[in-house]
Amino acid sequence: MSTGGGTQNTVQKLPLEGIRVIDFTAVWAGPHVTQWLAVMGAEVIKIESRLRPDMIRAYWNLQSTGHSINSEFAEFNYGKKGCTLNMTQPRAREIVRELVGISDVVTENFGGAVMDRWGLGYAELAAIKPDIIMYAGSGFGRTGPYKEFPAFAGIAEAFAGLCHLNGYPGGDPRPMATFGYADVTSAEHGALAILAALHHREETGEGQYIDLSMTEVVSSLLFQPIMDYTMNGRVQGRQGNRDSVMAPHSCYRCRGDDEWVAIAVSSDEEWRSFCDAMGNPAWTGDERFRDALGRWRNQDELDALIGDWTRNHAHYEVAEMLQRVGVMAGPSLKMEEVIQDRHLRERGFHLDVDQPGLGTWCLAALPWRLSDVPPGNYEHAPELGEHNEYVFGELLSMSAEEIARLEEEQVIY
Amino acid sequence: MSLQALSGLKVVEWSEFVSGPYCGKLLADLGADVIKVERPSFGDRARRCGPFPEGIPHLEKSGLFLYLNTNKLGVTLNVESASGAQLLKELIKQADILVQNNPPRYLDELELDYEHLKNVSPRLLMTSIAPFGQTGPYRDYKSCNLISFHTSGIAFVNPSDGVDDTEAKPPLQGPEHQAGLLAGLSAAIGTMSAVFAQQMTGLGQHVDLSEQEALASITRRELAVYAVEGMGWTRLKGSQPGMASDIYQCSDGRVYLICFHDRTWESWLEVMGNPEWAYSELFLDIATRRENWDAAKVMIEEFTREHTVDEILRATEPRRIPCKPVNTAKQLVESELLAERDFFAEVGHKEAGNVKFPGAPCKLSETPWSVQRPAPLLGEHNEEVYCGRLGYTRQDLVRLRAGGVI
Amino acid sequence: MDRLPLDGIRVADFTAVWAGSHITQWLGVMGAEVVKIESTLRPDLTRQVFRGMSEDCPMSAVFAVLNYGKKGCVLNMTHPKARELAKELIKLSDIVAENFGGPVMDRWGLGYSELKKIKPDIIMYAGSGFGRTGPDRERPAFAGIIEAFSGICSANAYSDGEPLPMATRGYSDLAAAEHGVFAILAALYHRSRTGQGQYIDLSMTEVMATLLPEHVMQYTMNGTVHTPQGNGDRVMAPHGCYRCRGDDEWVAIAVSSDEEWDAFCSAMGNPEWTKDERFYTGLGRLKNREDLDRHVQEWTREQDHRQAAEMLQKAGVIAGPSSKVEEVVEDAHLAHRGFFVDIDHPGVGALRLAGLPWKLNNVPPGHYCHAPLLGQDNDYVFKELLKLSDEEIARLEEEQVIY
Amino acid sequence: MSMQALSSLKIVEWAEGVPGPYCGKLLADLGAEVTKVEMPGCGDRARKRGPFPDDIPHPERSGTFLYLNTNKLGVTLDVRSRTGAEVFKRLIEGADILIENHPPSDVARLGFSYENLKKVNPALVMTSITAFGQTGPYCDYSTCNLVSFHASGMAYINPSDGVDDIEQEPPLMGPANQGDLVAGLTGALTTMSAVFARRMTGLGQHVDLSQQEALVSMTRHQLGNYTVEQFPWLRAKEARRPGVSEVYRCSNGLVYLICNDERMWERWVEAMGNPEWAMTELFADRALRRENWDAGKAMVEEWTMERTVEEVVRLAEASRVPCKAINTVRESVHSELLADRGHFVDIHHGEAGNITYPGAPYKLSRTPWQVNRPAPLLGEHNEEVYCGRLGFTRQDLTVMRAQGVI
Repeated sequence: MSTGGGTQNTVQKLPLEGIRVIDFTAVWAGPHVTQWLAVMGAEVIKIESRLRPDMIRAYWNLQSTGHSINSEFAEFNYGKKGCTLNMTQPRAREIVRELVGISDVVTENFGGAVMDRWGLGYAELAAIKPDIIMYAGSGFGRTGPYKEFPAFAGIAEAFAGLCHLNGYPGGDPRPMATFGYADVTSAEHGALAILAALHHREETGEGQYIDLSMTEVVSSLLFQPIMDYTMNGRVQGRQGNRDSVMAPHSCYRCRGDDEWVAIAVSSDEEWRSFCDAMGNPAWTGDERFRDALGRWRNQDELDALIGDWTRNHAHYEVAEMLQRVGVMAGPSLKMEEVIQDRHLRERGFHLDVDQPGLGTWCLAALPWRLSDVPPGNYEHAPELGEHNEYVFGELLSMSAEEIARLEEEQVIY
Repeated sequence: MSLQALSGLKVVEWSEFVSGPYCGKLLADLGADVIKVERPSFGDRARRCGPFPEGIPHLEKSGLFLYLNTNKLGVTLNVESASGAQLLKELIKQADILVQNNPPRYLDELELDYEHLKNVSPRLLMTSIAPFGQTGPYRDYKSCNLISFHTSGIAFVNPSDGVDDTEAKPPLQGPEHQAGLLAGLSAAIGTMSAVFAQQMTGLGQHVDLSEQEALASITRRELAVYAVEGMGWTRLKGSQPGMASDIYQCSDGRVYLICFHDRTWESWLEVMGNPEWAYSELFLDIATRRENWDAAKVMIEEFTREHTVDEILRATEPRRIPCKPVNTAKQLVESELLAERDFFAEVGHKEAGNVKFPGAPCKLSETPWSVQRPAPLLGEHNEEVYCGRLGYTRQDLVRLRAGGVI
Repeated sequence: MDRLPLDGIRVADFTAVWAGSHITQWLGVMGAEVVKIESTLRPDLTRQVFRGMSEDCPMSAVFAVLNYGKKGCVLNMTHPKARELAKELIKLSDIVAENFGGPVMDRWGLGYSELKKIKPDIIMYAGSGFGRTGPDRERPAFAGIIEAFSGICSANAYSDGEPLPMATRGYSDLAAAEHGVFAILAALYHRSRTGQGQYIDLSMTEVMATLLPEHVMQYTMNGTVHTPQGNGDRVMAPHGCYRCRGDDEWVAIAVSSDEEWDAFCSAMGNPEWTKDERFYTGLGRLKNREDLDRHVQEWTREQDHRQAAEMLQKAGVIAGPSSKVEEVVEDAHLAHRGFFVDIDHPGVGALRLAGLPWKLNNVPPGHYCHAPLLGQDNDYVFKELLKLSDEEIARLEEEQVIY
Repeated sequence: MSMQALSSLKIVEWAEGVPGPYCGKLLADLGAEVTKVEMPGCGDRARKRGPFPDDIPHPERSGTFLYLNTNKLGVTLDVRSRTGAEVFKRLIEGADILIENHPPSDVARLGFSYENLKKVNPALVMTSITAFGQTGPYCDYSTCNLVSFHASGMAYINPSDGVDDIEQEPPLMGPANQGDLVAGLTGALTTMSAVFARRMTGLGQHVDLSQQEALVSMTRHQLGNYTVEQFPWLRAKEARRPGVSEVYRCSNGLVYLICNDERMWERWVEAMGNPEWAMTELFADRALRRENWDAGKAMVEEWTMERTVEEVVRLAEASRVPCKAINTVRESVHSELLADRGHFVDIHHGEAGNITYPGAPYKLSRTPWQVNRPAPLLGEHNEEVYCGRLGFTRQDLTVMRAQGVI
């Protein structure tokens, strides 16, 4: 791999080198947690089974390639190792216990108390490895009436009140931008909790159990409308691209095909610069727009007039013109523009990686730069069971025969 | 709350630190409705100056600020923003008086000088306090207590009994904030006289008060003597004819004693037990005493050093010889004299708790000086003033705050 | 407009010396008709402070500068008939002012309760050292005594902390006077709306206490007493009065921020010592202010105090020359603003005296006539106001009532 | 107060608004000692941002500030002044982590670049959270939630099921500062990685976090679809890749319901009473369902429209089909579900009183998330930090306050 070639960099170590993670997570929320740990240098061993592959492997057009990899799986699982174990088999659970004995973290995000049913609950694991850190991610938490309930991001977002706030003024509540907004945000919260637990273990040698609820993650991200409600009993509505204070503050149509630019003006000074940048058309002299309150009260007219101006320019052009005079602005980027954006490119956010089955493609790195460590571990995402040899042979030092037998018995399967 | 002398007089105070706020306080203490306009977040500079309880700085606990701003309503306003200037004008429209002590140039830049503001409200009475006034070559000079004292000449005659070594002892500024306080006081008088002019004509006024002049006016005696007798004041002790009002060292402190005129001089000689030296030609009458006062002073101090302050007081008071101890603030606050007059006021303040501070400098029999409310918290009355008086909504307030306007 | 704010207000003025005379002087200049009542037996003390100005004008400069804008008449108040005339005059007045050493007015039967009977809406001003109530109500007092008692002398000191008498003798007199004027104006304003008069009891001691808030509150809040600062400051450094080239010439300089410090250094031509890192931060400058002041003075010694001040102000540094009395009188800025007034005195000619420190933009400059000679306006007062015939007046003069 | 996961970490937070403070809060909630440095006077600009109780703006009552700054110590410091800069470096000397979110050029101009600060404290982890990161052509551009959302592509794919009219419905910003919060969250995560890196080398790091990238990272799923499968993410509804997770209209509101794998689909069809349309070829397997989902959705909605939200949710959940009402925060705050988890916490604050806040997003069994102190008043801990830890005297505090340093 090119810029992302973390693991080739032998001079320095990655922050989590030496930490091993046994990873039962699937779909988005879980794998994104362990992906963070992997990129930071932890050895993440993703456990799947042919009987129970990560459902996003199997998602669309699996058949198109001989590989069990698609873009989504790759995006959420790079940097990890993969092995297969058929957990319905008692022996498989034995093997997992052995793995746990030489690991630091165990992660899962099943729809229910699956780990307990397998006899792999925190109590059992702590008995094997007292300082183990166990992460359990779920939609509603591992306690309470819904602890056994499957959930997806959209459900948590709807329940916590995010969908209600997302949408156009006067329109319906809408599902949040990316499928799995709650997934990715929970994933980062989860990774943070794990790092905190690891830090505590460094200090005290104590492990612990982490119980993350997606619904609560979303709720904590909605503190502002929540506190407006708990303080004032007010239920905020959908603001679209508008702000409760700033005006102009919206997304304006530009010249190109479905091209838009976002502009926000937060002070009288910025307003003056903005008018200058537009060449002070007569309407900017309008009394109603002279002060901040006036602009806010008359933003419908204001937005229309600004739209007339932006319509004659490219979105990048407007953004750069305004940023140069200190006005907050940015083009509303399409996916392809994000990939090509010269700024992101120059910062090396996109990494070109070889992914068997996908060829060389450009993945989205994790959004961090540390000044003095390698960029991170961006090894390609594992095929189903790609690292069985390493896991069972090297880590658990099983003989080739034993491994072969277990494969036959569909334990390693 | 009985009707006060200035009840109903509406004042906007767009001032900070000492001079403007003291002017506003004098009006507010007698019942004027004073709205103090402060910079959002930072507020009046005086808030940053001590004294603070236990010496721990706190925006709402500055003794200086608490004293200078009792009885006022407090709002925050950034006059540099378009929205802020608008609000200030709306406040001024509803007011009789604007008291401001901003630098003249700053006002011009904001186009909030008298010429502009009188178009907002033709009957506006605007009092402007500046270190050197609104006109003249020093108009835009900066100043502070030190500079005002020295440029007004008052420092040069301080201390009034001169110094023994003019090289080691430079001209001396007056104690903290005297300049600002006197400027504020003179401004309050200028303002009130303008109020009468306003009553006659219904027209506005611009009161232009210079701190330098407020102090120079205090040295009118020295200025006049110079004007008449061409007598240049030198600072060397004894170079001035004695006025025989002096500070004397006692065994346990100091007293201020005046025993100059024949009557008091004789009673004082009694107190000293009619010492011989006092009967020499040198001290026979006022004229000769004035000539030789330095000698007399030395002899008197020899006597006072032998006695305690109390002894001197007990001896002088029955004889009606003007004499008092040289007090510190401590002794002043604890003095029975002021207690009897029930001079110190006490007011509970949300943040600073009970604060004791100087009360009325003079008592008006029908319309008493009184404390209606403690100094405002920063922006405490935004809602009362902007919503209650100017008709904005609370949501507007939230926006104005977020925009840094209030 | 051509009228002064207090046109039509008449003041019967029994005040004398600094504290009293200065009050009625403000009122006079603002247009009130002030009738100062003295007696040949009891002239205002200040008439004779130092020698008189000339044969035709036997008054002192001090009297001249404290009493301009007034009329003067004589009445020998020891005489019952004189008190009758005083009452007549008060009936025609709006304000009565006094600052005797004790309850003299009561003894004369001219206490507030009496006056209220003959003029219900009268405003009576009584100025005293310790107030007209309380233990010391009868005690005579002079400015110095008040300043000592009120704590301002203790605050007025060089770094050695020796308490000193305040700058000008009568500092508290004039400060108290201004408070008195303000109180009178407030009372007038109240009367203009309610027809109510009142009694104003001013204590010079209390005036001075109100002018020492920082010191008083330092004590009431923390029970400790501020140390005097001399020319220094609790926060700013440099902050002092520095020796200059000429004869006893000094310049005052105050630096309140890093920016001003940099400006100050470059104004001095950035001498080596300014690079000393003890002087780099505001806190550092304050903690090392002795050394700092020494260095600053090394520089100011070579400078002319006026030029130095002007140069620094141009550079944005707070500074001013420490002006001698004669320099104040010559000061270009004060001259430009017309602070001084030239008043013609009989037999002396124009005198350049300190005016009052404020300007009103659309009223006349103020009523500045020379201070009255003893009894100079007897005719006006007794003939025009009290409508006495020439004979009566002659008789009363003979009986030493008008005397 | 039990030991917490990050109890040993000392953090200086020189940040305002949302991203930096949220980063600091996440660490403080787990026990890190965070000393928040605010500008004297105005403090964190979030203090100006609502919600305020009763909509009366007050710097100590901003819901935004209160939530983002619980568990922190608060000091004031003008790092632009020289004294302030010295004091700031003293704070840095004793810290493990510095969190800042100022434009790179400002930070450099003030002399606080990582290169300089690591000389003060080589073990320092400095986390810079800025609009577009420390490098690249846009590194000094400014941003806000709106601009970040759009510049990251998040807005372009919002809402995820596309819009009916791309001219009338522009790309859409996410609600309630999501763009800022994600940056803060990502910042906390990367800060912790730097802390682990330090374990090995004993040396600090500069963490360079770009808000734009933090958000782009959220769209990795769509980025993958585009880069690998060249799936064009257009905004028109029909152009969006249909998912079988959808919003359905009921008789009295909306529900969000997901039945995208075989078992769920079967259970759901059963719950709907096995309607015939569901048995047809069109919906035989997931691929076909996706092809024909517009039709499918219409049929499902016909069914849900005849029922209330409560009914639909009950029926769906009874057959373990993920489904919830589309709530407002009112319902979530009062929900038995979150109450049962003890998610919401009541925090008492000296100025703002008792308010209900969202609590822990996760539970750590041994080192709980907890509230140790409410958000600090402006400068509340000046004395504790400057005198208690850096050894300044109270007199120094008074001077520094008057100089505007603290």
